[in-house]
Formats: sequence, C-alpha cells, structure tokens
Amino acid sequence: MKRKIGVYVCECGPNIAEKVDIDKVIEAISSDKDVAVIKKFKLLCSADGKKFLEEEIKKQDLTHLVIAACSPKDHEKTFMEVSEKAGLNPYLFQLANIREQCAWITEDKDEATKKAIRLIRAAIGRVRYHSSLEKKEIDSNPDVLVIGGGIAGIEASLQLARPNRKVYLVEKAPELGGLVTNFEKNFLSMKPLSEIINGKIEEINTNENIKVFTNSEVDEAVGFFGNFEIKVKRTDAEDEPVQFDVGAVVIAIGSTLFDSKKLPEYGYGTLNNVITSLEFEKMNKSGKISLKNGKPPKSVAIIHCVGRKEKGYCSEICCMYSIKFAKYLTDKIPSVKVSNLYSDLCIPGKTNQKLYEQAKGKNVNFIRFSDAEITKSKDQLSVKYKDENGSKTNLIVDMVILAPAVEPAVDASKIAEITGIYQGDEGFFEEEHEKINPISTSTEGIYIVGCAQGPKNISETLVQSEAAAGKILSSLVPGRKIEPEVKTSEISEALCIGCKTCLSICSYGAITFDESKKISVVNEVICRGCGNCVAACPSGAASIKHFKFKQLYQEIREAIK
Amino acid sequence: MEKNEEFTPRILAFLCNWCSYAGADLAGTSRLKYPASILPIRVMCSSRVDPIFVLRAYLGGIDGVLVAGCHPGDCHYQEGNYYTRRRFAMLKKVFEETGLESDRLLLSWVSASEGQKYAKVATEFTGKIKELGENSTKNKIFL
Amino acid sequence: MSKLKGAIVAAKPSVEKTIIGMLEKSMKKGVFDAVIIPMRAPSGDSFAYVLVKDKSLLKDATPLPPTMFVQGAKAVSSVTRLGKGKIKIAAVMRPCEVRATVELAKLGQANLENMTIISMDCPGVLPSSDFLKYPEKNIKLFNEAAKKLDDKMMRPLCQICDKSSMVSGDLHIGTLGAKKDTFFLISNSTKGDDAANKLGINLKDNIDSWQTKVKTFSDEKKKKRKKAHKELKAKVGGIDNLVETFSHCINCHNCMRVCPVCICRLCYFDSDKVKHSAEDYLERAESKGSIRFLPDTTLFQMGRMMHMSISCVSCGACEDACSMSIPVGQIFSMIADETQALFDYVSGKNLDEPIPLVAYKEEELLEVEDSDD
Amino acid sequence: MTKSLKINKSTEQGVLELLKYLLENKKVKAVFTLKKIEKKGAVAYSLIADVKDLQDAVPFYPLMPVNAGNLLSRFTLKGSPDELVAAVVKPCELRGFVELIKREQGSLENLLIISSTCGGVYPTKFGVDGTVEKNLSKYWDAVKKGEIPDGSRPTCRSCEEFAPYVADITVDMLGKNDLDKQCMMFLNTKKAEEIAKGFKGDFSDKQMDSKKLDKAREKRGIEKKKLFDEIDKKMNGIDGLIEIFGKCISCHGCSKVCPICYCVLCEFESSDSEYGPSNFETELRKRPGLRVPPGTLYFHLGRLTHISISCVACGACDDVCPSDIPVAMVFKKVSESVQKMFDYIPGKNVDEKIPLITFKKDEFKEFEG
Repeated sequence: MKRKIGVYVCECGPNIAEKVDIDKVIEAISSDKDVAVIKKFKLLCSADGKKFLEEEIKKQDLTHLVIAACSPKDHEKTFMEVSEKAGLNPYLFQLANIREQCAWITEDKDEATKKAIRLIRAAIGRVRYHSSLEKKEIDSNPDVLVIGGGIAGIEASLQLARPNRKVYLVEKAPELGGLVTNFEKNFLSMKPLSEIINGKIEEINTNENIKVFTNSEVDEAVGFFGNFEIKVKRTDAEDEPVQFDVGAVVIAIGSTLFDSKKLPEYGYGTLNNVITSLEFEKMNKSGKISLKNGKPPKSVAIIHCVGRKEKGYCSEICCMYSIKFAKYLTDKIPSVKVSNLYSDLCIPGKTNQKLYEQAKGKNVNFIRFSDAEITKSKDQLSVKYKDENGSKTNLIVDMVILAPAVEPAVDASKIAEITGIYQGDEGFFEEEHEKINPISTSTEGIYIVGCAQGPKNISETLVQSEAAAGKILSSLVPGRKIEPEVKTSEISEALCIGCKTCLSICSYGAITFDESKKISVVNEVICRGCGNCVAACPSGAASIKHFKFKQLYQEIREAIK
Repeated sequence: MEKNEEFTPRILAFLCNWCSYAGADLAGTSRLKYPASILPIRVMCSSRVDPIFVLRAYLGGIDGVLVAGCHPGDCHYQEGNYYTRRRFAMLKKVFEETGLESDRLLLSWVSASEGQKYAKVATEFTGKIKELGENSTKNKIFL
Repeated sequence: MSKLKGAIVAAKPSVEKTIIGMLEKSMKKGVFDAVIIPMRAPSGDSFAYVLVKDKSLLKDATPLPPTMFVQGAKAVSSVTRLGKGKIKIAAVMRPCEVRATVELAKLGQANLENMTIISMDCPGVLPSSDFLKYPEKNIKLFNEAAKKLDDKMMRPLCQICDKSSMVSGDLHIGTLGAKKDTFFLISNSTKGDDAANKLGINLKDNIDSWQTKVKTFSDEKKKKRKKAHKELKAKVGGIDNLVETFSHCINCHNCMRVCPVCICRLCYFDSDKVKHSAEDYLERAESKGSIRFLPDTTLFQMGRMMHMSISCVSCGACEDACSMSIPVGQIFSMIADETQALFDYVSGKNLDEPIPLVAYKEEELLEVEDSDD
Repeated sequence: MTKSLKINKSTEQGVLELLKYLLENKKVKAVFTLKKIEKKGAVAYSLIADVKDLQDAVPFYPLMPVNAGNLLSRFTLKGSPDELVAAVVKPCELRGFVELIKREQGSLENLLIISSTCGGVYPTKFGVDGTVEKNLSKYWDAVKKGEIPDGSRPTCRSCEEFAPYVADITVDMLGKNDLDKQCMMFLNTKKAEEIAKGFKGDFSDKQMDSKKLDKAREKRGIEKKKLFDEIDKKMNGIDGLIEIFGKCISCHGCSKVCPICYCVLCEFESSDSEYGPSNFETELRKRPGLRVPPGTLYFHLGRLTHISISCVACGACDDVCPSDIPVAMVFKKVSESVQKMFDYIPGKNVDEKIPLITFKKDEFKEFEG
C-alpha cells in the first residue's frame, strides 16, 4: 500500500512562526518521498486545530501523520487522540519538537529553520517505519493482600475495607497489633495507645470485607498488577496452603530491633538492669517500673544511638521515645533522675520540639556522649563515657535503657524473595522512587508501608498506609480493565539464543525463560518499555515497539546526512 | 583553533524521555541559547542506547554523540542508567584502544530540572567538537 | 536474448586505461551515476569492489585485478538487494562474477534494472593466499601471465574454466582475437546497445575473429576440465575418500559465507536443526567406537551441493577462503557440471531462463523414476 | 586440598593411561580429545567411546583446529551426558567454554575436565602440510624449558593465562623438564579424586611449582608487550583501522569460529545491518565512493563491543581469516584493557557475573561529562 504521510506545522501563535521560517520549511519538505501533503496552521492544539487535523486525516486519507509543533511532553497525547478519533492508529503519528528544542534555543532564524527541517525529516523517516499498536486491556481483581498485621497493615486494611474492598490480612503472630501493642502511650499526645489499637483491631474483626489469617505467612505470590495468585500457609500446622487471587499487595511487615548483645561494651545480657527500649515499654505497660530487686530505680540512663554506627543510619524514632520514657519515669517515680546520652538529637517535625523542652530540666538532662562503656559498680551500674569536650565522665545509675537501631524485620529477605521486591543496602524494601513513587515498588501493584520501608514513627506509618490504600482504590477499580504499557519489548523466538542476558538486567522481572524452548519471553503486562534488554541483547532478538532499531536509525541517518 | 571557523558540527543527542529530554525542553522554555546543530533523539531510557547506534553514527560521519540520562539513582526505570554507564565505558575503551577519537562521545546526566546544565553541556560539547574538527570517517571509502 | 553486436575499439595506451576512460566519459555524460569496480585496498595487498560516485576516483581503479577477494556478485547484491534505487550504475566484473550476479537476480537477491554489467575476457585470478605473500611481485607476474594467456599460476578452477569469455551481462570487453592495441566492445542487450550509442560507439564491426578464438579456447578448456574432473573423481569419489577429504574441515563455513550463490541469512547447517543432545552424539560414538567432533562435515558439504550446485558458477571463491586448503571449489565444480547438465542448464548464462528446480517439464527425467514393468 | 598423581611415563602417555583406565572401568562413558586423522599430522577433536580408538588420541598435540569451547558447548547445549565424559582441552578453550556457560550455552554437568599448563599451539594450517609433525620435538623442548615455541600462534606466544582455572585435573607441562619421563597431574576437585581412586600411580599432596610458571609468564609478558606495541602502531585511528580491516572480505569466519560469538544470527548479518538504496544514496552524497559490500569496519568494531568483555584470546579468528588480517591481536589488545577496566578475567569463575549484566552504583564517574 502506498504511504501517504501528512505533515502539519504548527505556528504556535508567534512562538514558532516568529523564530522559524515555516514557508521555507514547507517548501523544502513538500517534495520529500511519501509526503502527500504539508500545511501550516495557527494553533494545532486549539479546538479549531484539532478539528482541522481530524478533517485533514480523513480528507487526505493519510496513512501516517507528522506534526511539527511543541514538545511531546505538551501535546503528544492530544494529537494521538485526534488521530485516533479520525480513524488513524495513534502510533502511526510522530511529533517533531520544533519549539522547545528548536525555535526557542537560538536567535538565528536561519539556523532554527534548518534545524526544524532536519527534525521534521527525522520524524518523516521514522514514521515511515511505524506500525499500528493496539491498546491492551486486561481484567483485574480488585481484592488486596496485606502482609503484616501491625499498625501499618491494620490501617491499610481498614482504609481499603471501609469502601467495601475485599482484603486478606496475613499476620504470622497469633494476634494482630504488632509492636505498638507493647506501648502504653503515644509520643507527643501522651494519650493511651491501647484504646486506639484495640479499636482498630475490633473494627478489623467485625468488618466482613477483611479475611484475617493469624499464625500464617505468605508462601507464594506470583503474577502482576491486577492478577496476583497468592498462597498462604499456617505456621503452626501442616495444613494445605490457602489459595486466592488479588490485584494488589501491601507489604507491612514492620521492623525489629538491633541486637544489643553485638555491642558487649553496653553489657546487655550480662549485667542486671541493662534493658532495651522495648523491654522497658513492656515493663512500663505492665504498670510497675522496677529493678531486678523489685525496687524502683532512683536514677536511669537512656543511651541513644545503640548500633547506629554499625548500621550506618539514624533510626529516627529513638530520640522521641526516649523523651517519652523520661516522661513515663518522671510521672511514675517523681524523684527519679534521668540522663539521656545521645550522640545526635533528632527531633524533627512541627511539634515534637515542645515535648523535648517540657521534658528537659527538672530531673531530666540530655548529654552528648561518645564511647560509652557500662560496668557493674556494687549493686549499681557505672556508665563511663566521653562528653562533648572529650573528657572522660563516669555516671552511676540504677538502670540503663538502651535505644537500639531499628532493623528490617527478620523475614524481610524471605518476603523479598517471594514478592521479588528489591531490598536496599540496609535491608529495608526499596521504594520505586523516593520522590516520584515513595510507596510504590519496582513491581506495579505491590506497595511498601511503615517500617518495612525504613524506620518510622506511628503517624508517618499511618500516612503511608492511607497513601497505599488511596493508590490502590484509585488505580484498581472493580470492573475497570487495566491498560498495560503498549510500547513494550518483544523477543524474536527465531533469533533468541537463550543466554538470559536480558533476564539478568530487567528491573521488573518482566522477562521469563521458557525452559522447553530455551528462549526468553517478555511478559508484556509487566514490561515498562525502557529498552534496556534491547541494547543488552547481542543477537538483536529483543526489540521494543515504537523504538525499534529501524525507527531510531532513521533519526540517526537524518543527523548524519 | 582558527581551523573550521564556520564548520558547524553534526551532533547527535540521545536523550532519555524522563530526565534529559525534559531538561532539554526546560532549556528551551527558559529561552537559554545553545548551538542549534545538536539533533535530539528521544529514547524512553538511556539504557536503550545500543553502543552499536553510536558506532553506526560515528562511522557514518557524525561529529559528536551525546548520551544523556537521569542521574544515577534517579533513573525512571530504576537501574537503566547504571548499565548505560557500563556500556558507555566499554565503548569509550574500545575507541581509545583502537585510536579512534573517543572525545567525540560524551555521557552526561541531565535531570528534568537542569535546563541550565543541558544548555551548558550542549554548548561546551559543541565547542569541543569544533576544536576536534570534522569527523574524518565522513569521506572514507574502505569502511 | 539479443544477438551479440560489437565494435572494434582502439586500446591506447592499454585496455584497462581505455575501459577507465570510457567509464569516465560515460559518467560525465550521465550514462551512469556511479560505477562498481575493483580498487586496490589501502593496505595494498588486497583488492575490493568500490561503488564510485566521484569519477576522479576511477583513475585508481583496476578493472582486471590479479585476485578475487570478494566475488563481484556479492558487491552488486549488497547494493541492489533491497531495490534498484534511483541511480544508474555500471558494474565491471569477471564473467563468473557476472554469472553469479545473474543467478542472484533470479533468486531475488539483486535488482539489475538500473545496472549495466560490463565483463571482459578473463585470464583467471591468483589464489589470494599466494597473492598475499608478495603482492607487488604478483601483480607484475599476473599481468605478464594474462598477456600470454598462461594460467599455470591461477586458481585451479581458472585453469579449467571454459566460460572465461561467456557474455551474460550487457557489455563485454573482448581481447581474444583482437588486433594489436584494440579490443572488441560487445553488446549483449539493449542496455548495452544504449550505453555504446551514448558513448558514440557504433556496434557494426565484425567480431567473428573474437568468437572463433573464444570457441577454440573454451573447447580446449572443456577437455582440460573433463580430464581434471575425472582425476578428481578418482581421488575424492566414494564415501571414504569424500569423508577423508572433508575430515580436515573445521566448520568455519567460510566456503559458504563467501559463496556468491549461498544466500540464506541463516544457513541450515548453522541452525538449531543440526544441534543434538550429548546422548545423541555419544550413541553415535559408541556405535562407531569414536566420532569426529563436530561430526557431519561431509553432510554439510553434501547439503550445500543440494542447495546450490545448480547455481554454482565454479568461481573458486570457496576454495580461496578455505583455511584448511580443501579443494572444495574443484569438487563443487565437478558436481555442478553434472547437476546442471541434468537440466541442460548453465548457471548465470541467461537471466530469462528459470532455475531448474523452480520449473519442471511434464516429460523429463523418466530415467530416475522406478518404472513398474 | 589438591592431591597430585605421579606416573612414571611420558606426560602424554600417562594421561592416556588414565583415560584408558577410566574408559575400561566404565568410570567415564567417553573421552573427548584430539585425535590424529592422518599421518601428515592433521588432528581433529573426537568423541572416543572405544578404548582401542584411544591409540590415535593425541591429547596435547600443539594444534587447535577448533576452539573446543565451541565444541563442548555444542556437546552439552541440548542436554548434558547422563554419565561422566572426560574432556581434554586447553586452558583458553576451557575459558571460552566457561564464558559460554555463563551465557547458558552449555554446562559442566557430567564433564570431567582435564587441562594442562599450556605451551601454545601452531596455526592450524601447519597441521595440514606436515609442518607441525616436523617441529614436534622442537616444540616439546621449548615447553620443557617453559620457553615460547617458534612459530606458534601470536596469541599463544603472548599468552599469560596458560594455566587452567576450572579444570578437575591439571596436567603439569609448561616448564616441566622431565615431561617425557614423568607425568604429573593435580587433582583439583573431589570429582577428580574420586574417579582416580584405584588407578595405579603415586598419589601425594605435592603442589604445582608456581615459580616456573612465573618465569614462563614473564617471557610471554615481554613478547606480549612487543606484539601489542606493533599492533598499536597499526591501530592508529580510523586510517589505521582501515589499513587493517580494509581488506576484510566479510566472510565473518572470525565470528563463526569465535568461542564467544554464540548468536543464532549475528546482528551484523541481520536485516538491520543491511543498506537499502537510499542508504547508499545518502552515503554517496558525502563520500566519493564506498566499498561494497560495506560495513566491514562496523562489523569488527561492533563485534568488539559485543565480545571484548569475554574474549579469551585463543587466536582461532586469525587462523580462518583468508585475508591474513591480525584479528586476534587487535581483539586481544582491546579486550585486555576492557576486561582490566572491569577487573574481569573471562572464564576464570563460572559463578562470576559478566560485567555488562551487573553494575556498582558508585563507579566510572570518570566517564560522566
């Protein structure tokens, strides 16, 4: 079939017209191979412009469309819609950006005109090799799997279940609630936490949209956005795993604490009355803060940043709960002396500072320290440390509370393996992009919330859970089909030699290996179309729709003409 | 330096869609000026740039090739640009070892907000290429 | 196919120079926009085909180089395989290269519409391995030998080539039977007539002396060829000899890659179809005590005979490229003569004649049928 | 702990003894090794299942008709053997095989790899005309002394990787002055120790003497520098490259015999690499002419970008080049520096990733402009 390429140059008001000699462009290109028609128009993105284009495509019965106008970032979509409306496959169109990267970058009209001509020729050369691409639509399952029944998982589940979304909540412990159930009060508000938590757990148990699995763990999660197949098995019994499908997964497996025994100088596990923050929370919640001998402590040292150097990051929450601890102590034992030994105070946020100011002073002091060592001195503990000026100091206390670093949950790597989500250097799950997609992951439809992603306080955790729920509710709507990327990679069965190079470099696990045929296969639903595999494939078996070798090569040719 | 006074180099710029192409757009919307001879080719990710493309362009007589992508760690596809960097390093090494002018190849990270940087890179690279003069492969016969 | 017409052309100072002069003139006059012609490679020890657009390059051209590194048909095919293009091209080649080109055209691998093919009486070529040893010396030796029609140092296949003056292109330079300092310009097609006319050459001279000389010359060669093939058959014929001969093959497949009429993008014998499991190989090894690995080198060569002996032009490119000096070219020429005779087909002789295996006659080859009576 | 096995026979005889023992006692199903195919000295790799066919076997004949890496890949590509098969190969062949394994083109499963400290090989064509046969004694004298045999492949003369990496058994040859009286093998793996049990010979814990290898490496290092300097002079930019590759006839034999080139269809033979009429017209607009078929330099540089990371510098490409282009030395020179850049030795370790399919977040800053 004979190609009939229509070329339309947008004046973009004065924006292009004043900088580029459009008539010269038209004159130069009108006689080019396959160019059936070339015209200019005041403003193609305007209502009139779109109408004009639509009529032209039909009237001239074009097989391909080239528009010379602004950046694809601005109006590629607009013109694709027009072309589709006019019955021309939107991928048979190419936009030449003669504004941002041509008209606007030089004062020399002649140069701009020359460049415009080259850009348009490149687009014409390219569009010749375009082929129609069809939007894919696949059914999606709106249900959601939430891994982890701590505060993060609970919140996500509720946010999803309230608007009638079916949720499967999997917790490996016998009860829901996670770490926070050990806390008596919340930082800042100093309000009792238990009623909040219990309230939420109560709601979970009464909401029939939520199916709770306790004493259970996820055994398998295969598939892609909208279509994951899940297997859950009990940890306390040999039952057959339960199977169900979901459309999205929320990872909320929380975190654990750095093992203070790894730092013998703190004497944890060997000395009496040296306890971790978590042990202290429990002790406090039980109602009685006391030493081994049953007596209440007269003096307490809280040592911050335990294991920070080893882990290489600040755990963000310790300073705050240490202040909370000081408050617990002073409320319950008015005469107690509390010394906070910190290496750096981290009290961010609009309000947290207040509590610090309140706590400081009466019986509670904050000391910047380094190189602490704890030893026994009679029935007390001696904390030797260097103060800010490096002079050695010895502090005698009854009790030492260690604030160990927050670590990734024990089974993080196992979950990582099952879900294929990448763990960063610190072992926490890596978000897709800290700014663009902070709770998404490399696998569309799998989200990470709470301390699974990194150390966080409760409010930050709740925010993430709600964000994840919001993302799922808006992207995974019951009955609505999902539209995966169209410009995906494809691998020629004839040319693939099965070296698995593409598998190793694909960030999305979009390529699988067909063991029987010994060739790589692209899962077009998962592929995001970056083209990395295409450049990596030596045998030219991989190619990417709309960015094929021949298509790009036409642009290269124009550049070297 | 006075050689090729009026020689306008043919320069090819592979720009990744998410960072560098947007950066180049920004240079325009901020009305920054840089040599018009540079011809952009949009790819979704810099990792799409097969060294073979660069080779073809070079032997075809291109005067310079710029490959630009998101800054390491900012790749829209997570890791693409790390692979780009390795392939580019290899290609450069092949050029150096075979005595080809590896200075005609440039890898640069330009984010969507770095219109300034793009204009700067484009200008400086063009200047460098002007110093190098025309790519002599242009009129070779026995390729 | 038009009857041959010719003209006697003064060859001053030499045939080669005259040919180049004609080409320059025809480019000036726009008869051709470009010329495909051999030129010496920058390294000096090789010749290659160059698609010349700037006629000033022609002065360095060598219409009749001492060796054939790339078979000319491959050059023409590489330029026209995907279409005839806008520009009119003249290609200067040896007769066997022209014949291969014609075969490729039949196989859709070359488009000759805008191509005018010029051939010349061929004295043969030196084996490239010999040439590479002392390029300068060999160029001299070749030119002398060419004058004396002495073929002793040429490729074995050139020594038994009976088609070294076969005209299957558009124009041909005939030096056999020509008076001193002249040659015959012979046209074989309207394209040829047209080019000659545009050059102001009148194709009305008598070319009998060329034709008789060619006849006697190729008759001699035919005898020589028959004899050589007979001897060769005795040496490599029969499965043992054949296997022995090909046992040196190291599967580099150079022969296939340089063969002008081996056109497959992926050779069947490089494809998955010839790859087997370890157990398969072991089974064969156990049944025979041991097998050469890779096996099937003979199968590869026989297979190629099936695939292309019908179109083989006996140019000897394969033999030149064989890193193990297997007389593969001679063997193929022997087979090709037989298979082509079967359909009384001469590869590359005539563009309009279909390749036998894509045509058939109702009544033929009955002798190969198993008759029921 | 490596065990060593000493046999009081010539090195080649000793190895043949072991192979014979393995075959006779059904400890291996077959032996893959070089075998004489005629008296003049031509050899070919063979798969030997019957003991009596071992008599023509010449495991350490100084020829490499084909890089056995290719052959072992073909042997195991469609499925490894069910039982053990012994393969005697040269170190660079083994490294080629390992690179292919990393690309899923073969497997070490059920292979017993026997290799040696290698003295190098002669260009293959010298096997056909009897040159090698004539030079055998000279060759072995040189190997004994750890010296470089005259006339051996340039890549061999300049080879510093003559000691095998992943072999089950390493045969002590280079620099072993009594190799014609005594055979010394080092059993590097459990597999090897297991299978050698019961074989008559003295087992001990002797280690390979690395000093003689260092000496040999030194000699080859000097030769390498010389050869690199030579090729470097030729490789000076586009004109130098055109001198070198301008006579390439595009037979692509070099890629066909390359143990690393493993594609079904080479990218440079695909339709993407073809020129259409308009390409030629464009080309001729800027050039006075263009050699046809075009793209030879493109092919060789392109192949460098594809395989320089894994080139084992075996020299097979040199042997098959009908135009006598020093392909191997160009590739060895370029590849070594590419590999150095990634601190990678091809074929050293099966589990080490090919540098181009992995990355470090913090590297190669110097390449960012």
